[in-house]
Amino acid sequence: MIPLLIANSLALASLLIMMSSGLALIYGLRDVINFGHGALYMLGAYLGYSIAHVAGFWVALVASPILLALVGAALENLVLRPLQRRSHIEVALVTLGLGIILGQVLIFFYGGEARTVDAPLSLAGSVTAFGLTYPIYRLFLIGVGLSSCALLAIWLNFSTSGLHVRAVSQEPSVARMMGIDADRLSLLVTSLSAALAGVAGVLAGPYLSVDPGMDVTMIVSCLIIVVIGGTGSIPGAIVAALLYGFVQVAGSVFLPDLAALAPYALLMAVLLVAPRGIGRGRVLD
Amino acid sequence: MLEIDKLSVSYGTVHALQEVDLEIAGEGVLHGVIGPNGAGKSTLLDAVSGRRRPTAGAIRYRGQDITRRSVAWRRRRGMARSFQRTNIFQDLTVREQLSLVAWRLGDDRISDVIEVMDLGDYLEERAGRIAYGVQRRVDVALALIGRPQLLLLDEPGAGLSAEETLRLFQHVRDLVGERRIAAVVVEHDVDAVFACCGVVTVLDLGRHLATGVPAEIRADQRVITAYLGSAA
Amino acid sequence: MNGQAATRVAYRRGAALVPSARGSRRILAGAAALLLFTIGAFAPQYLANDFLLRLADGGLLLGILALSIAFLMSQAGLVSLGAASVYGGVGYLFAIAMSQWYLSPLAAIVASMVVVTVYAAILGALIIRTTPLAFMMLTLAAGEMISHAVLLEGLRDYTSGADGLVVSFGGTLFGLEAGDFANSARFWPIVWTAAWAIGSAVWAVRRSRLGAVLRATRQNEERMRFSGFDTYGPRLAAFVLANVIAGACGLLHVLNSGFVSPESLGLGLSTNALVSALIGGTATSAGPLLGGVIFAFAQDQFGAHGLTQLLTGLAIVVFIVLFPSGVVGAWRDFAQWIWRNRNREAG
Amino acid sequence: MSALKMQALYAGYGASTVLHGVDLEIGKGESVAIVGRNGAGKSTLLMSVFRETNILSGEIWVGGARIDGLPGYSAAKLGVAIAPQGRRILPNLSIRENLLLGAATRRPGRWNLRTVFDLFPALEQRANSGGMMLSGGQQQMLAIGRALMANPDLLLLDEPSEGLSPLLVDDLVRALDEIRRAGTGILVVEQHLSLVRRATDRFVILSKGEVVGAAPTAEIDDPRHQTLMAL
Amino acid sequence: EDTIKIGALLIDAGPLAGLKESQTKAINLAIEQINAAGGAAGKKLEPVFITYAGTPDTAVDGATRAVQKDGALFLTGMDTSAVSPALSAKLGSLNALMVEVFAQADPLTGKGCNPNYFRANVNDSMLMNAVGDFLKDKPIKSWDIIAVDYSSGRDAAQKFQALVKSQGATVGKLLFAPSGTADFGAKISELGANPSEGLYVTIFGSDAINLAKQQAQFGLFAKYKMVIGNSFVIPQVLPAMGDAALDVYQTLGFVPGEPGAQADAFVKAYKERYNGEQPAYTSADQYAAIQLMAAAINKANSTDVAAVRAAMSGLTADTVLGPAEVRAADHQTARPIVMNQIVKGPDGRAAYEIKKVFTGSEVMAPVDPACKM
Ligand SMILES: Nc1ncnc2c1ncn2[C@@H]1O[C@H](COP(=O)(O)OP(=O)(O)OP(=O)(O)O)[C@@H](O)[C@H]1O
Ligand SMILES: Nc1ncnc2c1ncn2[C@@H]1O[C@H](COP(=O)(O)OP(=O)(O)OP(=O)(O)O)[C@@H](O)[C@H]1O
Ligand SMILES: [Mg+2]
Ligand SMILES: [Mg+2]
Repeated sequence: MIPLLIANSLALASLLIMMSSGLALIYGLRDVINFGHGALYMLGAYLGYSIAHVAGFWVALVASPILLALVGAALENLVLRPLQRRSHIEVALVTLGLGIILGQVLIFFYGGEARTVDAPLSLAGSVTAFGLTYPIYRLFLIGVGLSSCALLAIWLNFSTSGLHVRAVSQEPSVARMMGIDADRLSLLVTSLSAALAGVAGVLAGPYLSVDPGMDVTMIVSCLIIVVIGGTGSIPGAIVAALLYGFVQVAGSVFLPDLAALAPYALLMAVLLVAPRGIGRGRVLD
Repeated sequence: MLEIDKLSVSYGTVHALQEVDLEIAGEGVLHGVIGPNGAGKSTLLDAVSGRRRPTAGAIRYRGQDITRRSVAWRRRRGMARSFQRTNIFQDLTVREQLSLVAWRLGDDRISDVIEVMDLGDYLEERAGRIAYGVQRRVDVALALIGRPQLLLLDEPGAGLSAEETLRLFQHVRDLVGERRIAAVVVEHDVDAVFACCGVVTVLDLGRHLATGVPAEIRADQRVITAYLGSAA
Repeated sequence: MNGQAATRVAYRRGAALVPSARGSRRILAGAAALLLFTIGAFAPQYLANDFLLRLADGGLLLGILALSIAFLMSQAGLVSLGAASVYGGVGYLFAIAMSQWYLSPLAAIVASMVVVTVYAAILGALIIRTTPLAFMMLTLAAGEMISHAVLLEGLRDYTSGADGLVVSFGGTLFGLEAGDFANSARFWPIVWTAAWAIGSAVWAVRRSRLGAVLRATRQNEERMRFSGFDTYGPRLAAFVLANVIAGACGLLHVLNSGFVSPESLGLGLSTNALVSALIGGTATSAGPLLGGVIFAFAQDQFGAHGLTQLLTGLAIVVFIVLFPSGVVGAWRDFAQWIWRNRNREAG
Repeated sequence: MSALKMQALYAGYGASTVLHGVDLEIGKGESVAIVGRNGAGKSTLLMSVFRETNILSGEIWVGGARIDGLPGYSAAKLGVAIAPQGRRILPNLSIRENLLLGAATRRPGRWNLRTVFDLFPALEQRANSGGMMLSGGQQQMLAIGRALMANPDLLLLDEPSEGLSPLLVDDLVRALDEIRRAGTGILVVEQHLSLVRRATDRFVILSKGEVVGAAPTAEIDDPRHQTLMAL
Repeated sequence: EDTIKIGALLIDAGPLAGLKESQTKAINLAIEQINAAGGAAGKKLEPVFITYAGTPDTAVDGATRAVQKDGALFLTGMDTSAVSPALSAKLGSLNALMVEVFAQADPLTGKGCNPNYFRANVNDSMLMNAVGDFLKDKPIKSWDIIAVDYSSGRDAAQKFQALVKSQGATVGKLLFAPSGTADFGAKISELGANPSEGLYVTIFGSDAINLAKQQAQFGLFAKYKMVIGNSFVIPQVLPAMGDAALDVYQTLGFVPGEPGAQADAFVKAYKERYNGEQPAYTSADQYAAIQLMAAAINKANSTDVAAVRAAMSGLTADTVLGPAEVRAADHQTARPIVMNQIVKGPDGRAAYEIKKVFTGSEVMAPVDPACKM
């Protein structure tokens, strides 16, 4: 039971990690909570659905993130950059509005029915190890989720461009004075963040349903995770996503009546002890 | 006025202050604190003013142990400080912030402070939009409001010219003398310190190195090698 | 010596932080406000039909909720996402107080407001010290916990779970029957008066010392403490006040609609109120109230086009991009611009 | 060719103009001080090079390139580095990372982590801790070290002696000497004339956004100049 | 007024938003066909579409607009068990009638019944009775239950428990999942560890898809002899579930293929009009509701609210659902209901196979004595 529990929470966490580290990236760089991030995920999932239908899952897994990266570039150039001098809550609400619009456009094109993407044959079925049977697709999901976040963390912490991203996220004007093209990095990061949402969207296809409500559920979870993790901190977001996955999965087993409250209880508990979250995020205000 | 007893402060593994003893009498003498960068001067002021909780040791203010008192409590009882890193209200005008603080402390004469800190020209400007040196003066001005009993100034001369620093020191010296209050001033402008302070304490590596009258300190070989260099 | 005299002015009731109007202008403004209030309280009942009045009622209710959010935002720099949980929660409390504790309607109102105040004080005491973002998320969490709690199986006898509660009372309240509150024409003067009363209260607090202290604390909490201020109490008071406003608004709502459901506790309503506040502008009392009315009318119009969500999304984007300081702020800027140009021509 | 040239520069913030037609030229390897009262516009002048201000008219040239129309990071790419007023340390980067940030333009030269640590040994001890966990003076060292890491052709220092102990000011003077000898230009804003006396060739007096005087450093104690400075 | 306005409330936010389109289609088709056949009482019907956010307040706002601004006589469309009580309570003062097609909660035509409120769709107890009738002769002796942790899920679980106990079977595990559960892995492991003979599932919407897909990867349903869904495998989610839903039994108000000439014609017309799309049971209910309105107006031969209300109480009519009767005492419509099983259809995709059709009177509970009109 316990190993299954852990595996299940890892599977859920993998998806959440990709989403919330993307959210944390934009927050770090632009100081804006992208309330439209859930809608990007939904777009990624629907694009993934369409592409998988025509060209198969693997193509979708590559193409959808690329398309999403372009959407991210548009978001950066048309919204975040022109509005960078505005108050952050205002920009956040603009992304909320854009998210609503995107969601409605998707419903217009795809209709309201839920869609599904089948796992490719190579990942269908389950494996048995140590007397436990576990679906291969979930293992794949865990693998992709954990490795993508590891790559992200390595990039941010150990590469020069990662250092520059962190610098821009703290003090864009100082970074500029040091010769860093902050706008270009923002573009890179917003695209990357959107692309991650695209990957998560495609990966969600065979695991969850692709339906019009998927954006809202996702964004609320991600917000909680990002804040628990220490806003703007990628390692924090990763740990928080794992914690969140575990609390939600374990909560539904051990305290089913209160499981819905578990994430909020977790949020309260963490923030009351460490108001800045668990990670060493950017310094707010 | 202020007794500091075996005061230690650490930031994690960094021991910024180690068992420092210091006594500051309220007899109208300006007390200078100098020492190399990182010696623990600001930490000393932080501990005394309640910004940072000491790891060990006690602080007595007017005979009372205040180690656990809140910052606001200390300020209302006459302990005021300025900051090395400018710490003012960026979006209020200079007048607004001075009068806000004056209201809280029941001081109805902010004009003295304005005159001393030469802020008359900037009263209606938002503090975030004035030159750095003027912001520094606002920071000191905020500490001077409310007839404080114990003034703790952390590099009040930073951002000012040598003459302005000297003038500020002279003013504080006069103030301290007239009102028979106490003041501790941390400063790297040693000319001003030696010219105006009655007593000078030197900290080095978190420890108390020497306390004495300026002439003694200026001639102390340890102080010269650790701190003064060519300024001796 | 002129400078001396000017700077010696003591710090009077925070007035130094806001431009003060001259005496005669103030009296004029007061008279105009009184006139506007009186006309507004009675004219619509004769001019507008039931449908429009209903919308206006709902809009002002949303506006009052928005005002509660805007007050905290502009004075303390804190965004609350839990306003709706108090708004809806008060409705539940009111209903439960009458049905389970057998209180009279008036006593039920008092009891539910007391509970809300205590709740806000306890919650505020816990969360007011955190960072702004943490505060926002904690209010979200507290709000969501309340709206989930309403659905808990153990409380279903009190709350009816997801189905919501029909709330009605027998007898009279302030001389009015339940049906009077439900009647949009008769409810209008009530909500109009409430909006004015709450709006004026917020306006007064903004101009008071409390307001000045809150704004300064928002800018530099540490320096406030080092200037002898208690920074905790005033912010806690502001949080409680904001919640009391939301609670009062929730009471008006439940009296008017006769119904509470989990949706009236939810994040959706809080976001609507937040958007209303930003549409109107958070810096004034009139802004959020107007924002609420605009939002309500817009939603109705959008609904008739069959595209509520899409148009709401568009409207949020357009309004916020075009009006950085809200509709009222934009109007003010415009008026000032005209004024300046006129003066320039004259002078 | 000069390291930095400003011609009839008008610049300010928002609606207000701070610099009113500043002309300034700094040769290669020259060390120049800008002096003047608080609010004269000294920092504004330095920040204009990075377009952190609103440039209304006039020209700014770095080396042979005109940069007043280019994005803010271009100056750094052309070899200008700055230790700004107020230090502007990045709090969540370690000290080492703050220094590496200075090397973002990847220009080769004498300054690297090793040599900066040699100049300011206090930084090396704390290399892996956060930038905000330093005393005021240590932060100042970090800001100067970060600018040096760029191996600039022109070094802009805004009140570098602020918060530094007299001993460290001695070290800084020595380092500036060395830098100048290696052909790097220096433009330093200072209120404390002791550093100006020891480390610059000439000075320019700025008052209310205008250049009101200039002379070789040797003449700095001339009462004429002292009056202008107090203006 | 030369047309009869029908206010159609549609939800365009949240999880139900996706159903807006099919609801619109059904309404348009019904009104077109009825108008083509002459309308009602000599007048044409005209829809007034109002979208709202799915909350009671916005629903009442929308209804008020439809009635007072646009002059609608009838209200219908999408609403939930939380929205309908608020609407129902408002009908009197609006002086309008409402024909429910969505909310299934019993009290709406039970203790909370209202003279102006009618329901064309089935209610929870009808669905449950149909299941009970179907299970009478089935040899399943023990059941596990998984339900959404929501009033409706709790109620259904409780009623099912009572039902199987009355039939002599036992209940093993009883699990509740919060609505919005993304990962059912834990529940699936828990059920799969020691399954009973049968499984009863009351999980809705996207949660239902998640459960179906995830259980397939774990092979959970295969461990049961019988899986019965309650609002679990509805047509809106079946394509997404696909093979993961195979063999599940599911009661529905209507499925294409249901016997009856009107039903056949309806499915045919719907497919023709909308690119071969099959109508869901919600579309059929919606269509039937409009048929009932037209029939009542014809019977009253007037658009006076009181007259139409009187005509609709006790109305009998033939609808696309089959024969229907609006019970006068509580305004619940007696109409057929179908038990299906999910099988592989001729095109290889999962599809419904009708197992049994119940008539309305077979499954309808007696009038709730608490209902006072
Ligand atoms: N961010 C800003 N917004 C608006 N005005 C500003 C801003 N920063 C500076 N100013 C104004 O520009 C003028 C020059 O300021 P600047 O900082 O350049 O002076 P400075 O000579 O560097 O003074 P200091 O010696 O105090 O550093 C001042 O009058 C100041 O009010
Ligand atoms: N927040 C902090 N976290 C960790 N270490 C700190 C922190 N603040 C200061 N220190 C360390 O404590 C020591 C004393 O610092 P302090 O600020 O008291 O020095 P100082 O004497 O004021 O120096 P300066 O003249 O440079 O301002 C230094 O070594 C410094 O690096
Ligand atoms: Mg210091
Ligand atoms: Mg300056």
